[in-house]
Amino acid sequence: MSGMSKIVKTISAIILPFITIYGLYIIAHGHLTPGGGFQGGAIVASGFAMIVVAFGSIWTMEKIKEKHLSILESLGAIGFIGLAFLGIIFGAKMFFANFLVKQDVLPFFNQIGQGLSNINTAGLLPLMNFAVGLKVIAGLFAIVLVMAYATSKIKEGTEK
Amino acid sequence: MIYQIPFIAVALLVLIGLYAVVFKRNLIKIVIGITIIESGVNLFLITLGYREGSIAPIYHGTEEAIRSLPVPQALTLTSIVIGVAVLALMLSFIVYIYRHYNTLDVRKIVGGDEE
Amino acid sequence: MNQILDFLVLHSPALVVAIPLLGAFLTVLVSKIGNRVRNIFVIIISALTSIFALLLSYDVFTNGIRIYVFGGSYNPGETMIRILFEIDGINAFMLIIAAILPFVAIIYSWAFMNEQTGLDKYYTLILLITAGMLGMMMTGDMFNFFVFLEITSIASAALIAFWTNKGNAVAAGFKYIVISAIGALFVLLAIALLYGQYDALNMAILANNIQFGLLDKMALVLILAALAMKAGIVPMHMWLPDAYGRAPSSVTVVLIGTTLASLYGVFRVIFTIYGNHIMTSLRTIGEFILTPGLTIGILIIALAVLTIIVGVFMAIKQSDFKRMIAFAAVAEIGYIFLAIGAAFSTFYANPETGAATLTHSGEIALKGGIFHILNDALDVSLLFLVAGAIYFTAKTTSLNKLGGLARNMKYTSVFFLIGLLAVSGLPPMNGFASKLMIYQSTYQVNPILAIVAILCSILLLATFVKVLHSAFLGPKISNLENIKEVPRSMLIAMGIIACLIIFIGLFPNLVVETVVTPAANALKNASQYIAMITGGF
Amino acid sequence: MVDFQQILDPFLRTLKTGSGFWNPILWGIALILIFLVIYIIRGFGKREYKEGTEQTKPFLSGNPEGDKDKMHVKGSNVYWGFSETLKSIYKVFDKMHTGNVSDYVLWFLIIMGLFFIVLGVI
Repeated sequence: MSGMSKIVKTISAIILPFITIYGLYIIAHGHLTPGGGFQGGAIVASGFAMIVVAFGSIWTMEKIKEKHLSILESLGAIGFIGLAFLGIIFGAKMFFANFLVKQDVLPFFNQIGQGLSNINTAGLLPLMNFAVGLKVIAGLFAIVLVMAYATSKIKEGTEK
Repeated sequence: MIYQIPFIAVALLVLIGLYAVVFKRNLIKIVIGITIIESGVNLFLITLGYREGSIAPIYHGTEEAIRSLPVPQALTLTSIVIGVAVLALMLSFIVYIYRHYNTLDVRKIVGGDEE
Repeated sequence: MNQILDFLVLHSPALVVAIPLLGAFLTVLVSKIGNRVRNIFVIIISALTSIFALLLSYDVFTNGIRIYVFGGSYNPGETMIRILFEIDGINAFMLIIAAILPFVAIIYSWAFMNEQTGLDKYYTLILLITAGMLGMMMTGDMFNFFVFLEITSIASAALIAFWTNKGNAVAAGFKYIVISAIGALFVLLAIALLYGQYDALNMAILANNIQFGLLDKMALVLILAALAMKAGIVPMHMWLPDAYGRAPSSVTVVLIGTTLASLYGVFRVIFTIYGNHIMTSLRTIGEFILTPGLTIGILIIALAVLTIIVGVFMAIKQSDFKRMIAFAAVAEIGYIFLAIGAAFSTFYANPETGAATLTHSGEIALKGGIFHILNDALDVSLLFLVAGAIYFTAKTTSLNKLGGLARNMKYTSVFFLIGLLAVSGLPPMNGFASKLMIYQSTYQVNPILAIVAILCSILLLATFVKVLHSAFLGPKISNLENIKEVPRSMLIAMGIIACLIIFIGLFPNLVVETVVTPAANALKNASQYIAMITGGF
Repeated sequence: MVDFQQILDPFLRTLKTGSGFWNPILWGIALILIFLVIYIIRGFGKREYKEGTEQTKPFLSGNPEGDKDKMHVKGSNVYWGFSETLKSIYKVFDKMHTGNVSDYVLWFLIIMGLFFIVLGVI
């Protein structure tokens, strides 16, 4: 499949950054507003899915390898579990302990994000949200991409 | 009565989904049936957490107001995430099944020993 | 040194789940370095998990119930919304099984899966199943149980269909995921029903508050049926031969663990959460006085007898070795259920205290059933590993194409003989000890049950004698002349399980006293499990 | 000084199984004794076996021995009589095992209904 018409391609290329930014916003504000890693990640991944639809899976598969996506996905998971592991060492000394909230383990961390919005209020949670978001973006995108690729191959096979 | 409607909807959704799984022959329709059951269960969870006139439990200074319980929503979200994974897995199985058997009829993939 | 050990034991409940999870995702990165490095890494991760699991279960057996709260501390009696792990005797017992099986499977797959592609995903999924299985066996939270159930189901389904070039393997994977998805959704529905009434997801708090009204009964039915299906009770067992028979053998060994984890879920629900009400509440219909315990006990016994009979009769007819073992595994699950049902039907309210008590034979049945879980896991896995070894050398497991294997594969044949004796309950293997306990205690409940159990055990022996005759004995088949013994890693994996079988067979009392009795006590008296959370002491 | 008595004791204790008991060590000793008795009885027999003569060849009622592959009884043929006798039972079982995933779910619903009737009504 060579993708859809030029209009669709152009428009989806223009829209993609906005969708990505919106998704990242949802991830970053996961601890303050409804949303979080999965929701934001799903939004970003849906933006990439739009690219797959507009440009065709074969074109996208050439640009982005599924191998790299799976590495990104494991990095997200490792980040999440690694942050949980840190809880054993710091803070309440329990697995998954939120040692970065109201703390003196990392003094400079409290300074980040100070200002009008005061976004940095949840310690470890935004970091975990980012890890989950990375995993969800990579995972969902890989699923959509691989499936689209596999089905497009079937179609070609039957047409011949 | 009006508060019972979501529960009736849950029962209907689960039954419709089970009907699709048991009586439909197309694999895709079976998967759709499972997804419908899942929506029913999710609706049930969400309905449990609903209170009339409640607000989201995320704002400061609303301690006096009625806040809805966030736990069922967290459960529903987890269930949705799992549902996505299951759905993706089932659909990719269907892709493979179609490659091997060249059919999506559930009665034709009974397997057996292909020797 | 002691401090480090204490620290590790303190955090072992979390580490047991977290190490395989972390290892699963690290495997993808490590496999970029090289295949050998990846294999060693996975073995180390699995060994660490097993060591921590065994350490934890040892700690529970010596020091009593352990509670691990994620992300903070807890005080008995306060409102509990944190996720926590609570490990008592039965959990610790199941942990032993979950520590052995994946480790053996991973050692086995070094040579068995050597020439396959996509092995990084294979190992990732096996470690994920391990984490999910261990999580199911330790969690004290209903919803967390559901999450781990789904993790195991998804990973298992993907692994069942690992040989995607075989159509029926993919079909088996699809059937398994449909079955598990529906089962897990009904479990979730039951959890939601319970949550809606009692505002709690914690198993101990639920057990403390439960009223056994209509909605609770509905929840019990949903969760019992769904978990029984995942455990492979006839007539909901049909996915099991498909899945066991078509997955790679190393995967099947791990699948046995997940099946037993579902079985553990059944125990936890009927004994702990509903236990007190099922055992003590009475119901009169006309002149009869029925306890729900007796009703459920009879129901379980009926299903168990059906399971044994159908499993054995189907096993004896199969011509494919792996499918045959799968049906034998169904029958073995039936033995466990038979013992548990027999124990359940003998519960009576103690006239002095009003608490639920077991008769003597019921206690033996409970112990025998729990003991048989361990034996079933070991015996059936050994047979599956042997089947995998046959597949590895002869490229088929169809009994119509095999013959004379014992002439070239002497170690495999010895392991098969050990598995044969153990699974059909012949002395001096481990299966005999637990089956003897089951026979003698079910005879007290109803002699017919014991007769059926013994007869089906004989048929199991006949089933595997058929394999012995047609695959291992006889003249060499012409196209199997040049087969060799399997590589060392597979022999080591089979050897570990065979040694355990012989050890348990030679010293059954040791195992029963140290491991099985605490598990049985934890099941039949849940008050301590509940009081650890609610603080009702 | 290590107290072997104390270490060995849990290994040697007998498993009580309700009305009976089971001790593999005792069983092993009994087995060895029986083997000894059999060996002694065997010693009374006559030694007529000679290698390399007609005695070592398989005897098939006077017929010549066939091809090795064909002489081996294959898996499906073992217990032919058993499955032939129980054909009626196997017909039912085979009807149960359709391999169709919809039927699996149907069985699940049936069992769930049974559970519900038993638990809810009784």
